[in-house]
Amino acid sequence: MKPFADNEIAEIRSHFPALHQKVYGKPFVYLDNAATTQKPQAVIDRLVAYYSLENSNIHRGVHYLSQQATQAYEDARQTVADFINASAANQIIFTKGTTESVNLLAGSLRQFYLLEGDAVLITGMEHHSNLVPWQQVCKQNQAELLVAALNDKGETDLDHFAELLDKKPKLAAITHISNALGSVNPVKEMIRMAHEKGVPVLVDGAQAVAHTSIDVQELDCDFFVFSGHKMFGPMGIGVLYAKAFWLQKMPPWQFGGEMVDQVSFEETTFNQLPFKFEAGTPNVAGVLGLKTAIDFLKQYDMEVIAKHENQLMQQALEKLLTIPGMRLIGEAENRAGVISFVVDGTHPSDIGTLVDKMGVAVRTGHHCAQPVMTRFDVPGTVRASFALYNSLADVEGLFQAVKKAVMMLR
Amino acid sequence: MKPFADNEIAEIRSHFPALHQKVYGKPFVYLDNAATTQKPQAVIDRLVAYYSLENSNIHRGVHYLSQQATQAYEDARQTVADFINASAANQIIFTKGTTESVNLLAGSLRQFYLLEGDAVLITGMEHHSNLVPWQQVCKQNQAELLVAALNDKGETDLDHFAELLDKKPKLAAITHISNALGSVNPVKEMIRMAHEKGVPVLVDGAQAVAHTSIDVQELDCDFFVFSGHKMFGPMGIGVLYAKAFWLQKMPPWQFGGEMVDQVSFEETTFNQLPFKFEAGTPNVAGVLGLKTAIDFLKQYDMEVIAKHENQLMQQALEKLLTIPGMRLIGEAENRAGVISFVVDGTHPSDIGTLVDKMGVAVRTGHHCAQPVMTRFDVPGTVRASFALYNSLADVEGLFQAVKKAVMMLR
Amino acid sequence: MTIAETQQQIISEFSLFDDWMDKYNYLIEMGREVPRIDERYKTNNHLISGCQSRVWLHADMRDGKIYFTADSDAVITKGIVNLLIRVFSGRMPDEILEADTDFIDQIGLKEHLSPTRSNGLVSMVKQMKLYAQVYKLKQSN
Amino acid sequence: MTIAETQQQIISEFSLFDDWMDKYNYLIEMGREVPRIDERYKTNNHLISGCQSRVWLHADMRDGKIYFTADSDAVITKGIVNLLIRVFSGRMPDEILEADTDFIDQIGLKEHLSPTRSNGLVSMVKQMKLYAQVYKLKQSN
Ligand SMILES: Cc1ncc(COP(=O)(O)O)c(C=O)c1O
Ligand SMILES: Cc1ncc(COP(=O)(O)O)c(C=O)c1O
Repeated sequence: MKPFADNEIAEIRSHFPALHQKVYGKPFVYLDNAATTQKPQAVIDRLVAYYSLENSNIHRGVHYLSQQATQAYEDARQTVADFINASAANQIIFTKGTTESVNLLAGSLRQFYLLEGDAVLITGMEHHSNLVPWQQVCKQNQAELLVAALNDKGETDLDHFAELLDKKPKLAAITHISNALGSVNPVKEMIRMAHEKGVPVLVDGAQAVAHTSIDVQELDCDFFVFSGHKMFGPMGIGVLYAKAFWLQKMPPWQFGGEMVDQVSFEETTFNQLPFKFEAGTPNVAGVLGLKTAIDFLKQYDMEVIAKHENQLMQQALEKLLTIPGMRLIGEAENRAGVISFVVDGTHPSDIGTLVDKMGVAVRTGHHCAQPVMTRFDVPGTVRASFALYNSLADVEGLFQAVKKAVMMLR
Repeated sequence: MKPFADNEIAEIRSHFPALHQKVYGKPFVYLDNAATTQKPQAVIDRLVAYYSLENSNIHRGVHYLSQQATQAYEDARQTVADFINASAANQIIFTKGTTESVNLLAGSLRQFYLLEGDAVLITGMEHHSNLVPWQQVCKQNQAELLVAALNDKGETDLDHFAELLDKKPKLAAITHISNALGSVNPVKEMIRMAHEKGVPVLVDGAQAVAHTSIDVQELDCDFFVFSGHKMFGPMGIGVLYAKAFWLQKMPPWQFGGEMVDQVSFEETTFNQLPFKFEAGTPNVAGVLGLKTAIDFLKQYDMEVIAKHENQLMQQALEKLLTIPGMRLIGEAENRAGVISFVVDGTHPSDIGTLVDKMGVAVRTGHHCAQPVMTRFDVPGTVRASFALYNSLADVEGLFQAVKKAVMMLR
Repeated sequence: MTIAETQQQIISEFSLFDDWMDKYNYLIEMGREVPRIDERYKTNNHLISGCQSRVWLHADMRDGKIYFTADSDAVITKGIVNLLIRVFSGRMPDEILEADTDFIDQIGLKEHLSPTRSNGLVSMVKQMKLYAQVYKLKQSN
Repeated sequence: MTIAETQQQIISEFSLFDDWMDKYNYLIEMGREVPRIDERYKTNNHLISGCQSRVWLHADMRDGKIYFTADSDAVITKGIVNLLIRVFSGRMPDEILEADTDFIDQIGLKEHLSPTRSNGLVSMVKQMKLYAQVYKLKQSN
């Protein structure tokens, strides 16, 4: 399997209008993909078509547009199910994003499963969205939050993880790929370890879905969450996958709209799966856009995408490490998508400000992972994150901009 | 103030591509506006522009696109604040819709305010989204749900409402306009009554915002919620307005992303308003689309819109009532936007199916207000709902289609 | 007549109509027809949920064959209910299990059997197959 | 020099640069300059939150005038901090209360003073005005 050739990258880039603009008169180098990805024309066109001719509220409507939209919405659910190889479409719950997916899960589990004296296990590299919900549930229900430590490379210490599993947490919530460090957790192995101790596992796939193919049945994870906007889809749409067993057991978390079966003032019974968990008018346009994004992504081989991105990261690392004082934050053996660094004697935000003036979009700060910054004792990092449409020119643009910024700052 | 002239309606309709299609080869008559409205070209264009050139994650990003998008997002917050005359932009919380807004409020209040032995007062005409969340909070916290009865016209019985206020509920949650009956609650008066007893009031404005101008300061409501998609904006975006006093007191409900200030594994402190309540990557495109929808709507005078819609409803009623067996469900003195009916000897879903074949989109069923159906002892109704772009031709189309359907069914 | 033959017959009946009105008039006519379900079976026990219109279904086994009766409160739904009964009632379990409902599609009523339409018809077909399964098991015991 | 004159002076200094690099080089230079804040004031008490870079601000009243000292851990932020101090320090409360920060806009650094940029500078300006308010009240008592 070879990474993309130059002409293939050019072809891929041609689908993304945002990449072809200039910023401050300079060619735009977009390396903030871990925050959100750009959208292919097909996704934009899908939204236009929907809002121009198909727009309707769905389910329970007997009129033509409503039937069509409902059908399209449910087809998209199947596409998502296939994308992560879920065994049934009704295991796919649409949310507004990873954060809401985790909150839904936490809000449901706290009602019957995460109780006083229980524990939840996370890793030291979690995004706030897969940390604070569990921390707060634990606080509210007098449960304990266990944190598997990171080693100096920014990898989860698997021995420590195993030790904490012995404390019999009721859930392990672990990220697949760290958005701050780029570390890839050995999720399959960790799930196996957890299941051996009878601990169900939530995988935060927010940073994984655009970089690696996902098979929830092979992983055997109990829950999997991700956001559309980080995989070339629209904003405001995300997914919670769960094993049927859990979805059946879980009480709903939000109420209203089509998630009910029978309602009286005294009592409410709830609709079947997946509707039980989808309260209110769904974001139909968002769901259809996500389907289109998946169809777009499926044209390419995920392994080729990963190879391509890894090659770019390797090239970027080689170049960046020639800059004196360059210090990588996160040097996991297995990493994807993200390079995080600081340069001695400079502040990340200063570097961000200056490279921006040169048309290079990177993110600086704590990347919603403050404990990671604390662990590595930095005020924040500069983070360059890659997607399938990035090119060697982007890498060169990044390198030149950082080099110049560091020169100016020292 | 005169309603729109024919050429004005033609002008308005020209902005809405969805209205100009044919359904089953027949001119499309869209009268399902209470479910969701169609979108003006300007809103569609705004989404295209955003995703083509401006797309970025917001807040905390130092790069150009992120700054621009953040600015646009916060400008939109101000536009929404102005639209309902909120005194400050940070009283506007973006959610994914009315349903989420109500759930956010319920999820926050249940943590410190709606406790054992308390009560929540609603009316008998609430949409499930402003009923089930309160019912479930009451159930979880051993509180009581009080329901102000409807009279035979489908109006809230204000005497009963007053009586229930004497029970000192901790909150009154009332709809501004009923989506099932079209009844307009005298919200200003009801808020005054509630405040006299020290009861704060949530107004469900989902059906109000496209039909009447809203001034939350004049109403003096404590909370106001609505959805973008019911007022010509995109799907997946909604608003919770609250008085500053409440927002300061309320703990957050969802966690993760930018809603934090400091995070350690032991403890989290939360960001200032409004960010405290906006967990996860926001739906930036949705927010910008909503702003454009408001700008579109602001070109017209709300009073003229209301006059126009009322005139159409009047004309529709006159015609429909010539059909033998026609029975209106909901005959409030003050009504807006919605006509609900059944025809003796026919089932609403049969009428819906047949008029659909004639290109007329109405909704049939319980309209997510099952207790209203129970109150009026019908299995559901046929509902025609109006928006500013509907015309006399739509009314005629509705009438002819219903007449023909009834003929076929009897 | 086999199931396939009955389905073919229905298809040719419907092929006579060249506009939707005639088709729906015919459907409505069939919706008014007996066999109605015995009133004592019109209980929640026999109700197939579907929130727009309601469908009640009852099944009986006689001489190795399953006989269905059903009703709906909406006449168009009931028209389709009666079509389904005409096809599936009086059949042996295996016949029912093997049959599909493509004929509904072919007579242009596909949307009524869409899982996204909450009229109970999809659940009714599922329920009929379930009955067939259960009776088949009973027979083999 | 009045506040307005100082602002005008800064504007003309910056008008000499015709590209962003020179401007930022100048800003960085200023970011390296004293007056730094007294180390004992670099505590959480004097910290102005802003999550990308941190700003510490201290104020003193002498002879009816307010003297500010400040620091930041990011040098570009500190350059702007020093500009703000040059403009606002050593002024009477009323002068500070009346002044605006439009000059930042005019030298093309508006984005750094945007409420959406979390570098603490907007809060710093607010804090300076608050100090002026407080000292003014103290004087009138
Ligand atoms: C009165 C009323 N309240 C609440 C809602 C729920 O709005 P949404 O589905 O956009 O969350 C609706 C819309 O169906 C409504 O009509
Ligand atoms: C690893 C990880 N988890 C969760 C999230 C939260 O995703 P969202 O903001 O789309 O809800 C992100 C994105 O910032 C992430 O990178």
